Amino acid sequence: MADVQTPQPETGAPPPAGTLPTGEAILQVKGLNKRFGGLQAINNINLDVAKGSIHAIIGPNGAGKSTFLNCLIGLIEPDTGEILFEGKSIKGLKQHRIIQRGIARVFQTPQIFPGMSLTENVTIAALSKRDGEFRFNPVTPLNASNSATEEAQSVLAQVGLADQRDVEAEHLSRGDKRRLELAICIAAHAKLLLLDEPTAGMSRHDTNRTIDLLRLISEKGMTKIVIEHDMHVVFSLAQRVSVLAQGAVIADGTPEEVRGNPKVKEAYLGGAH
Amino acid sequence: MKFTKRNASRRQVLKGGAAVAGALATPHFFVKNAWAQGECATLGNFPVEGPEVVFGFSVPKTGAYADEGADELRAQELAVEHINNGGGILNTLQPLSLTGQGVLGKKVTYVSGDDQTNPDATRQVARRMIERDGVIMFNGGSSSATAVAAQSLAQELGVVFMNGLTHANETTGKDRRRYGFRQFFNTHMTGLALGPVLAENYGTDRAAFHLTADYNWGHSMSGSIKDATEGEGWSTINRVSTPLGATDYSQFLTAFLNSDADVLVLNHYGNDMVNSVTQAVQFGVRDMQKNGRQVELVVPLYSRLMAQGAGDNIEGVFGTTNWNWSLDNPGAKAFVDSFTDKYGFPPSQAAHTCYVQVILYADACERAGTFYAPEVIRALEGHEYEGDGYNSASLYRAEDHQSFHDVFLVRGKSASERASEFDLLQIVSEVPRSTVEYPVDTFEGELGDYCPTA
Amino acid sequence: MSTETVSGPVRPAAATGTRSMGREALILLVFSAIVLSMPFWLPLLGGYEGLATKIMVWAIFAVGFDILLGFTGLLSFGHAAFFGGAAYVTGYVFRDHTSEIIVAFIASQLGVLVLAAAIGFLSLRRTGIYFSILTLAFAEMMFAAALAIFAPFTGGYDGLTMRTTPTLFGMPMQGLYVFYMGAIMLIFGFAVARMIKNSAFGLMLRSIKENPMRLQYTGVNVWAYKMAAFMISAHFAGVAGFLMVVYEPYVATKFLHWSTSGEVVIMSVIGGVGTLFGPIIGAGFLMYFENVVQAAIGEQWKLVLGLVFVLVVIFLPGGFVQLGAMIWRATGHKVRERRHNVPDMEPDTQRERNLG
Amino acid sequence: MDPNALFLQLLTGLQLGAIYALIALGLTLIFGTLGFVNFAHGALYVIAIYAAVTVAANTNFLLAIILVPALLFAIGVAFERGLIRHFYTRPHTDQILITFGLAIVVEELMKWIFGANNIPFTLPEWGSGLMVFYSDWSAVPAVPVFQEAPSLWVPFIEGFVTYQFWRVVLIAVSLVTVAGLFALLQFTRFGLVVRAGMRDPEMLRFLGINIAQKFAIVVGLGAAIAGIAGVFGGPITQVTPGVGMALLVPSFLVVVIGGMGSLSGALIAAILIGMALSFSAEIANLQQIVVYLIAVVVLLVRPRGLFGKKGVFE
Repeated sequence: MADVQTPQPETGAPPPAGTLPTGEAILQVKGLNKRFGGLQAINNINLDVAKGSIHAIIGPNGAGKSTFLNCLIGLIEPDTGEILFEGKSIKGLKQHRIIQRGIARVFQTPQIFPGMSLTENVTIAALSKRDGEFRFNPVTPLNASNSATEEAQSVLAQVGLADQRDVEAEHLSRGDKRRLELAICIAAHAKLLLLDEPTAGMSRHDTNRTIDLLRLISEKGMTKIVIEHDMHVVFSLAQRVSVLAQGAVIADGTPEEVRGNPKVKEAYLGGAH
Repeated sequence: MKFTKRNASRRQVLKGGAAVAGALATPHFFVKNAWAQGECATLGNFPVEGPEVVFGFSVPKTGAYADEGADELRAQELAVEHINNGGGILNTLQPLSLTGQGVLGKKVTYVSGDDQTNPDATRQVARRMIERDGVIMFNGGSSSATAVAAQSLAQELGVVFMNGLTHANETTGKDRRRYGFRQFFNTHMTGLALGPVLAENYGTDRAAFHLTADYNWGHSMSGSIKDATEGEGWSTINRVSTPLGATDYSQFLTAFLNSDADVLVLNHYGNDMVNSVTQAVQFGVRDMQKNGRQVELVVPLYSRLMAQGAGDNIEGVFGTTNWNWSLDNPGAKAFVDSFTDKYGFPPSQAAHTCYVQVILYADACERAGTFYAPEVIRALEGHEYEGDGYNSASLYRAEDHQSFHDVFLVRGKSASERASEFDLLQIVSEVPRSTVEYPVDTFEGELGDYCPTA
Repeated sequence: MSTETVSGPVRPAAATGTRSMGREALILLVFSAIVLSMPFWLPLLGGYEGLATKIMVWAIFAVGFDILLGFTGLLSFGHAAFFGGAAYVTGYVFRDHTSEIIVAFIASQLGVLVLAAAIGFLSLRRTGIYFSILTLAFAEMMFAAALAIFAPFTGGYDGLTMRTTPTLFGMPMQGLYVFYMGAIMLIFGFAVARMIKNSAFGLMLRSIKENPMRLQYTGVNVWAYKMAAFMISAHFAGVAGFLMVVYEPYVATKFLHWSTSGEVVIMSVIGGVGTLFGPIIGAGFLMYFENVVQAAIGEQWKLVLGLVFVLVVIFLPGGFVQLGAMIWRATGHKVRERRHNVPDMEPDTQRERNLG
Repeated sequence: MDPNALFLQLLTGLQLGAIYALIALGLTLIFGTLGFVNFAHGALYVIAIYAAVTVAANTNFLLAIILVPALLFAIGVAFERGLIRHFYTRPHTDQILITFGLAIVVEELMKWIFGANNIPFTLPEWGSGLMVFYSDWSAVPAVPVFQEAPSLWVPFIEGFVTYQFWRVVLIAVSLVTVAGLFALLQFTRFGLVVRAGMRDPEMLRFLGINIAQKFAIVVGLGAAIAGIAGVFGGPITQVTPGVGMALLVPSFLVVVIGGMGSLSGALIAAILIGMALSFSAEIANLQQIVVYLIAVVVLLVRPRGLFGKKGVFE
């Protein structure tokens, strides 16, 4: 898990929403295709995601957003095309190997370890970073002075869950579960975060809090790809938006550019029959 | 350090504070008798202290043979009653040293356990009875697999095992043990008894097809019938193994139908036999003609309990049995009457075997004048006796611990022939002991030492 | 900062791994004292030597099974394969080669290693109920093969009987010696299991039970951890199978039967899955019930056992350990809330897709 | 292999499969709709055969055909309302354990009441005897056993063969039951909801369709099929307490081979298993492991069974 890239300075704020990010691409997708039977789920997608940016992917239902995300994370193997992460191909790698390279994923329903304390939840991620995909060490006890546990405490403090660190995760509110999930991703030292409708089903209040949180962790230089329906979220967060329809990218640019694109309107209206 | 708990009941131990204190002082519960008298350094639960001696009855209480096990236990209880108070075959057995007042002045009590017709459970339950309850001997069982397991444990621990129902040759053949005795007959004897009768009734050029329960008894039975019938000129087309406890035999019966065989031999016992014979009849096997002859069924080993399950399907089917309650001799009458008085129905052959075995053991102790196992074993070896339910004398052969006595050739009665719901088997002929007695070297085997060899 | 109030139970800091060595040592000491003194107190309850040894055998089996079911959340219905497999290897060594138990131990564990690697590799390709069924199918196949194809080697339904007294460096191992050997193995196994529970490795296993998908998405090779847990628990089963044959020089085909696997499941559930103590108590209870209480109840003992089992599953999902906690709480003590005893099957990939 | 032998073995395979199919259908129906693993399904069969033999012995067989499935339906509904529904929110392992425990209790209870030995199940007059399959009637001997038996013309065989009539009845009953079940699910609103529930229970709940009300009926239906199996299969599998467990394990494997929750999968897997048993009868070594061998191979090659949906119960 060589850290080839120089990490961005922690204080370096991400470019504000609505400004096209510049700089090198952390993720490059080239000519990606995936067919399910007669359905062309992914149709020749080319996409670069700039390091440190927040990149939203929108599109009508069935546009292939989730399939695209699943291709990136190794759950679905694309038919053709190439996926480069930090310049190296991750296509065809085992899922956990891809993730070990520094990609993390946040689910619609926060995926945490419900029966464990918050500290344990985050320690697991810290251990995955420290020990790699597998390490057989049943001897050393995992006590508080352990490096992974210390890391976990510090990450919990960053996301504002420090005072609940001994609570069992299943007792958290939904918003806090999302925080915890992000804490897990931070502790795993993810460089690229894939978010699948992170505010789906949330109240406006929780949504805003989640946006704040995402902004906060962006300051750590973490790149994000967000699939989102909620345009409020897209416009508050994303610097760049790609629109998917029928498996292909039909528009790409700043949120403002995309909003004015007639093809996008057509895609949404056409898809809403 | 003496094993004080052996003669006290568990309840007494639990109650008695002194015993508790004693038990806490040393784990003497686990210490084997270090100074048993005589030739053996350690020996089971000898000597017996206190006014009582404990027998152990390990019978199937659950599983497919639970009903048979229940009948065995009834007979064992009756045997204990007769040893303590007289009655039953104590009035007919000759020679007899028992007085009807217990054994060697001690009252007989008993414990029982569930062997589940499973060799592992048998050893478990036997260990409990030997180690905790301090039994001097144990008896029972309804399968050759459990019999073999129990016998080898008996040899290890130095406690005599009087076999219950076990019919495989191995029990007194290759798996014979010094500490095991068998009153029940075996498959070889069945073959000797059945072969000539089959030839006489069905001809000498038949082709047989065997379905065989896939365990030691089934293979032993199949082998014995094959030898006996081929000796009469028959041929054996195929011998197909069926899983123990199978419920549907149609695929095996189809194989028989598709073969050239004209006699179907069902080497099954218990529920297996009831299933296979019923299904064979349903398949029309008995209405069938093959090679121009009537197709026949043979069930080598019969029991009344199975006959009840098979109902009319066994009408006219030949087989053998170790004993039947309808026998007319003083020993059989004495046993059947007291059993029927107590329980309201006649005993099965398994019950008879267990009953006789318990009493023969007790009598051997009385004759030996001790519970010391090697002496008791010597008293049983070569012992000849009568009045145990057969019309003529029986013998415990010293060399393999097999008992020889008359065996019975039976056929299933039709509904109209039955006098009662228990009157299912008609004795076709009484095969004398001399016919079924075979040379001791027919089967190889080692009895082992008179001292336990674990 | 979070504004919601949290009403959930708070785990003591100890739960996160600050458990002191001193506390751990105390637990082990008390446990050892109870186990080693069994010959003194078991007879007071109507037990006997063989029963004490058998409890050791099954407790070892159950502790190992808890690492798989209780920690990792994998329900194997085929652990009889390892128990019986090791028993057969031990039996062969005793019958045909040497009575030296060290040799038999090494041979049996090598056998389990190969067997567990093969069955684990194939079964762990699947999850959830399919994993359970695959393990069951493999074990039952071995059982059926032992009865049929391999009957000349296994003795078929009769099992393997031998006239050997196992020896340790020439010293016969019988009676109390076997018990103490088993007791030491159990204490060692228990200590190992506790150690695993408190280690980083153990945390990974427990997180598989909680949410394998999240673990996968944290960059962890879930399969490798599952395989490790499977192998470890298989070796515990193998040690138990080996000990069983040292205790009684006899191998029953039933050791391979699904009811043997079922028995260890029943023990774990009755005792309390995931607690290590629970399955040991369960093993003791089941052995005591099958051997002592059975005689008192008579023919209906299996019915009573079945009812006890059903009642425990309905009313005491945490087994006897939960019962103990309830009593403890009722008497005014503070007890940490325990989550459900048996883990759920893993979330399905369908759900994952819906989420995605 | 000569055509008559082949025909008989096919018939046997079909008939062996028929009984597995009936039990597996109930299992997979309950599983597919409720996601509930019912290890007590064999116990329902045991209740059915004892009920059938009791009714048939005291009244007549036709009454048993009506009463027993009805009784089992009632038991199934009571079982769902009284117990199963409290376990929907519990883990699958708990469901397996509770039903496994219940199976033991039922088996032991039946043993207590009826004894461990077989109870003879006498076939009704109309169902006993043989059935004749012929290609050439003139080959059939002129004896009443054959002449008066039900008969069917079959091509390809030589002369004639006979088979137990009752087993042919069992095959027919299985086919009718399967057809009935498929029709019920295909052409009724109840079936529509159940099928939708089997496809995507989450979605149905989401749409606010209260499938819970249907659950009791589904369990009742599964139990009633076990009841039908008991009435017609009882005379063949015999009436013993242990038969439930003996049938459950292969039936469960049938469900898994066919694919959890797939009705047609269960049917095809049952026939596959039946044929495998039939054709391996004389190969003792293979016979006893063939079911497990098929299960292992299928699950390794097609992990979700022959017709399994992705992700069911993993």
